[in-house]
Amino acid sequence: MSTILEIRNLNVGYEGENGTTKIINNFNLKIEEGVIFGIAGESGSGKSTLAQAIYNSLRYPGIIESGEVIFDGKDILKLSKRELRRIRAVDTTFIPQAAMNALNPVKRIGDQFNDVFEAHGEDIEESQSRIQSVLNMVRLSPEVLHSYPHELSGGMRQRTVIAMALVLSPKLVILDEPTTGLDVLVEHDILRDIKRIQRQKGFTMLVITHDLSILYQISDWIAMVYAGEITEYGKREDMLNSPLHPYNYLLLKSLPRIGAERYDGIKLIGAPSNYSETNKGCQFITRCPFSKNECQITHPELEAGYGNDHYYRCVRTPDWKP
Amino acid sequence: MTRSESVNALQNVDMELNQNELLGIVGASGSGKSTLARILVLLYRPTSGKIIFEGNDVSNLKGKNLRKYRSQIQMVFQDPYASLDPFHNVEWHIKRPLVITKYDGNINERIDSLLEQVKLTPPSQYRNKFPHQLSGGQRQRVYMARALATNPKVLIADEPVSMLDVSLRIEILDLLLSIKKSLGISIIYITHDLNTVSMITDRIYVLNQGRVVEYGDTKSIVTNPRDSYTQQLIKAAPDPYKKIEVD
Amino acid sequence: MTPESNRRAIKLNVNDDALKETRVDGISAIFSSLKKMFAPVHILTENGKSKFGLILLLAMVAFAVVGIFYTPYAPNAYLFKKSMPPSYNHLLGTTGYGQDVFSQLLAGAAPTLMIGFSVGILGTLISVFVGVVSGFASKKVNEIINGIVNVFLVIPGVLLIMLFGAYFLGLKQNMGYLPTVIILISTGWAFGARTFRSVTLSVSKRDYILSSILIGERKLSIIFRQIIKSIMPVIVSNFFFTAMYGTMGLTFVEYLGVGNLQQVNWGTMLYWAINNEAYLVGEWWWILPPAILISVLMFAFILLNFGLDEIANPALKVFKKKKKVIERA
Amino acid sequence: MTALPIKYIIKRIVIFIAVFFGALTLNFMLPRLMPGNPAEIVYEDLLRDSGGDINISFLHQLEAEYGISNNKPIWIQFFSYLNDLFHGNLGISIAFFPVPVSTILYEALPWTLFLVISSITISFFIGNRLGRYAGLNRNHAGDLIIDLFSMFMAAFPAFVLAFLMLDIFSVYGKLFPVGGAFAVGVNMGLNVPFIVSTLYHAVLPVATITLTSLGGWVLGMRNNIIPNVNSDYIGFSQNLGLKDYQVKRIAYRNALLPNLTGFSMSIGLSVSGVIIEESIFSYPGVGMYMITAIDDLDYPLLQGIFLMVIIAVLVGNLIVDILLGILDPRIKQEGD
Repeated sequence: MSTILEIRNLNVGYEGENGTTKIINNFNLKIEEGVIFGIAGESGSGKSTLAQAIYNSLRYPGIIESGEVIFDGKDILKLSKRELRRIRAVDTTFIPQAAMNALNPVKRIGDQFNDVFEAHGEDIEESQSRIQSVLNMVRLSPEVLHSYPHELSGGMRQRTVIAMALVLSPKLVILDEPTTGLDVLVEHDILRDIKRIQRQKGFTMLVITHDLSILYQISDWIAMVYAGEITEYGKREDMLNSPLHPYNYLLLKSLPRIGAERYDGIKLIGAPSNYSETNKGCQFITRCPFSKNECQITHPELEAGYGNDHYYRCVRTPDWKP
Repeated sequence: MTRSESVNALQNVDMELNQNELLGIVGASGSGKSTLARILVLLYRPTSGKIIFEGNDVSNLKGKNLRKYRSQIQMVFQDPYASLDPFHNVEWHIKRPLVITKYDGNINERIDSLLEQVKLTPPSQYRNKFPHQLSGGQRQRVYMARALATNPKVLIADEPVSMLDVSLRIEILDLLLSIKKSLGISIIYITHDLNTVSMITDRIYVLNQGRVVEYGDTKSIVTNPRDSYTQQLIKAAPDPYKKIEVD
Repeated sequence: MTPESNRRAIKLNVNDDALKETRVDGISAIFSSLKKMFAPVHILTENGKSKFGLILLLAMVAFAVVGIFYTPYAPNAYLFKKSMPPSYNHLLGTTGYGQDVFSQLLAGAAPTLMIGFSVGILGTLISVFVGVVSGFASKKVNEIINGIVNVFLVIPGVLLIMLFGAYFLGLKQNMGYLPTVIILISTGWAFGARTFRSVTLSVSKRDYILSSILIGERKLSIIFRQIIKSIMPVIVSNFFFTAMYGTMGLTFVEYLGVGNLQQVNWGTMLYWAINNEAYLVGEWWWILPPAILISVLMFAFILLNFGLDEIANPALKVFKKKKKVIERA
Repeated sequence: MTALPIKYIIKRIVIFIAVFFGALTLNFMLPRLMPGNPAEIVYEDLLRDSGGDINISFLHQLEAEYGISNNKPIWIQFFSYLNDLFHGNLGISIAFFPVPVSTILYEALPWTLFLVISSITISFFIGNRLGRYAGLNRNHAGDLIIDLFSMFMAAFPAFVLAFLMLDIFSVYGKLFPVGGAFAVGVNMGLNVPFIVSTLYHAVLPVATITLTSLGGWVLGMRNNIIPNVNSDYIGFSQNLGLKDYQVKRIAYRNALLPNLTGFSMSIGLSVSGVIIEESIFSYPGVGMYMITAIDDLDYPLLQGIFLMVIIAVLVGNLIVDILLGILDPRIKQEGD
């Protein structure tokens, strides 16, 4: 398998009154072709900013300070507006947060599909069969093509957006909070369908969400982000069964699950925070129950955990582990 | 949703809440669970049927009696970013219910003790803060302190944690438990999330399209659901250890 | 996701809050209360448009204040040679009746501004009252009020101005500016009422208002303690809009001849200039100065109105370079 | 799915009838609320003007004309007022005695409609295009210029502008006629000289009304389109790599519909503007007669004009609202 997306030394900030506030700090990540890669982060982690930066769709006052996002051998951040527009929906696609609001309210769904074809120079007549097959994949009847968005339920609109994003068969699909605002039952169905389609078509999927449970349910790989930095990443099973970073460990422990015993051990304290530039040590130190003096002094770097496909950012590992 | 729609959103619901009980009401969206919460605080009126509170039918209360009833049954909302007035500080939010219910002790001390109750310590650090200076979890705590200020006998929590960060959810749920224990009040926890319901409630009612489809002891229902809708909900409850597999 | 309302509130709260934190004693108490008094002004200077509007308006006010205490000549006396072009003695020449134009301009500023402001204030008060009551009342009351507001919205203002004007003319009594102000308020309140009704409807559905109902707040208390505060930016913006309407309306009332034409203001100046066909005989110094000053005054109001909308409505907000934005996931 | 939004249309018609009835009542009440009664005022004025040369029976004739009578109950008066209305009887004009009000209106209305419709259409199209440009290029110099220009035009008193236009283009420039709707000696009807002459005479009034009403459209469109540019659906269409013109089209169409609502509301405003302009350009529309009616306290004519303008405005509103209901798919929902 080859690498489809590589993020190198990415730094993203928001311009403000007193200079730039850093959101993403020196971010590095490699994603293999054909996998579902999940990025988890709570508020303040910068995960939405990261998603937009990867797609090069970040708007002012957000600015990319430095770094590269290599997709298909090209640096997405260096593409011209025109080149960028051309690869969108064709090679890579982005399904935004609250996707059910992402449809143009005054145009029929069918016409919105045709807009996509028109934009990428596809023949509209010849492309109708593609719509049929992609609607089939997301389990929508062709009747939706004659509807306006408001005539559909939230779940149907979500499926429509997914279909629209996939209709030109892109190789990389980025999903930002794919199920926010959906009903539990619909959420479950849509997650299953997304995963089924991914396995059928073999594209690479990057899922970004705050919801750890669903992320672990669908991903092959997971990266945990805290305050603009990766704290730990690796294969799902390694991350789940024996986490090497306290954040991941404590979050997993505190997730309520049906039938599971209540966790009564050491708990995560405080609320999530943004990246802090004044903090020279570990970003997680303010919430970490296991921190020691050394955590204040040195900024921890990513270290190899299990073999070559697991990394964590903690100087206290494995001492803190119970 | 218009009012007339929501009134029809519940049909023949019989429900009982015991003293000092943590009761769960579970259902997907459209199940009528939020309508139920609003009917219980009489923001909507039932078209037929009764709400009996401490032996009296309260469904038609008006004016002074309505206000008195409401002070005994408070509600915590889903979105802590919307349930606090952005133009007033924490102190105001807790002081108003005390003034309205004519609290006869020292109001200042009461505000402090309420803030301590919801674990916002030290209180002095929070009293003058405005909602936008607080995190989601802190807002939800402030809101709980406001609800508790009327000295309610029942607290209705409508999806109180679904908009909070994962790491904060447990804290708020623990707070519900400790409120129940220390104040002896009854709590109705309304949610779509069976994971959290199974963790803190004593009994649950499962609502589907305005009807109760199953109810009883929490443990026995989540381990042995009879109704197919309950089974679906349990299956759909996200669990990191249950990987979604497709063929 | 933060609701829009919140972001709007944050914007307005920041000043308030910064002030609260300064501990007050002695002189700093006075200073702080002064600062608090001018906090709304601070908000106005945040936006380029409203800042420009504010400067223009203050200049107008200064001009009017001078006019109250000093005019080169008696503004309404027919002392001079008729229709003289501007000269050193008569900066803006004289009218076709032999009055000094510049003196009239100075003396007419205060009444013109006063009418603009009083229509703005009283009209806004009425529309806030009607709008908030209808937005917060029962469905039935709401619909009745809405119907009345619609009638006033649909009927062209000029018609009402004429009818009311004819009514007051019929009274044949000198009531000063009162009839004019009454006419303008009665034709100018409906638009604001509609705005306030819809913002009140949206505010009153918010959870924090429901919460107040649940803890037993009375409706009046909710209206005064919470709703009015929430819709304050809209109220101020509407004030400027109505003030602009008042100024424009004054010119209409005077032009149509249904006002009191003996008083000196920029509206009557235009009326007499136009009635004497100053524009046909080339007496530009008679017609242009009041026309331009009225335009500038209305321009100031409209700038403040739109500028404030941009401040209050986050969707219209301009991202100035160097503005702090906090990311929320 | 594409059916007419029936419920919405019915709701609009009900509102139309209610407002119309309200306006009728107001129209009926106003002369009766006047101090004394209008007949007396007119009679006294005439008496003074003619130096006592008028018979008292004229007063009674006037009172009959107004339908004012102290010995009939108010609801009977109201009923006969309505009855007269539905028979097209609007009374006799005083200023143009003995021409019936309905005749005057019948002759004046087409000219007014011509002015209103052409100027609204022109300013709607130009205003929306300018607003679109300003909204899509916000914070560029172009936006600022358009913005400030629109605000200044909205702030400039309409009738002063009319006089200036008249002065510059007709009196000094001699490019356009100083008044009238068509040249003397041209026969009314569908012939080329008449049409050319009509258009030529309409240039100045239409241009003036267009200029004064332009600002509202520009600013409305600009403020509608800006939130659209930041909307989820614009973001998504960019994510799908839609071309610039497609994205702008989406933003524009979504902003256009709310602006149409403004359009329906501004019909009344435009009519106000037209009334003023007509009197200045001596254009033989309703507005010109209105000024005469005011000057001569011609109540029947005033009432007739009032009624007709309201009907015109209401019908205009109704048409736009129904159009909006058909064009905007979201309204169908709202109507339910």
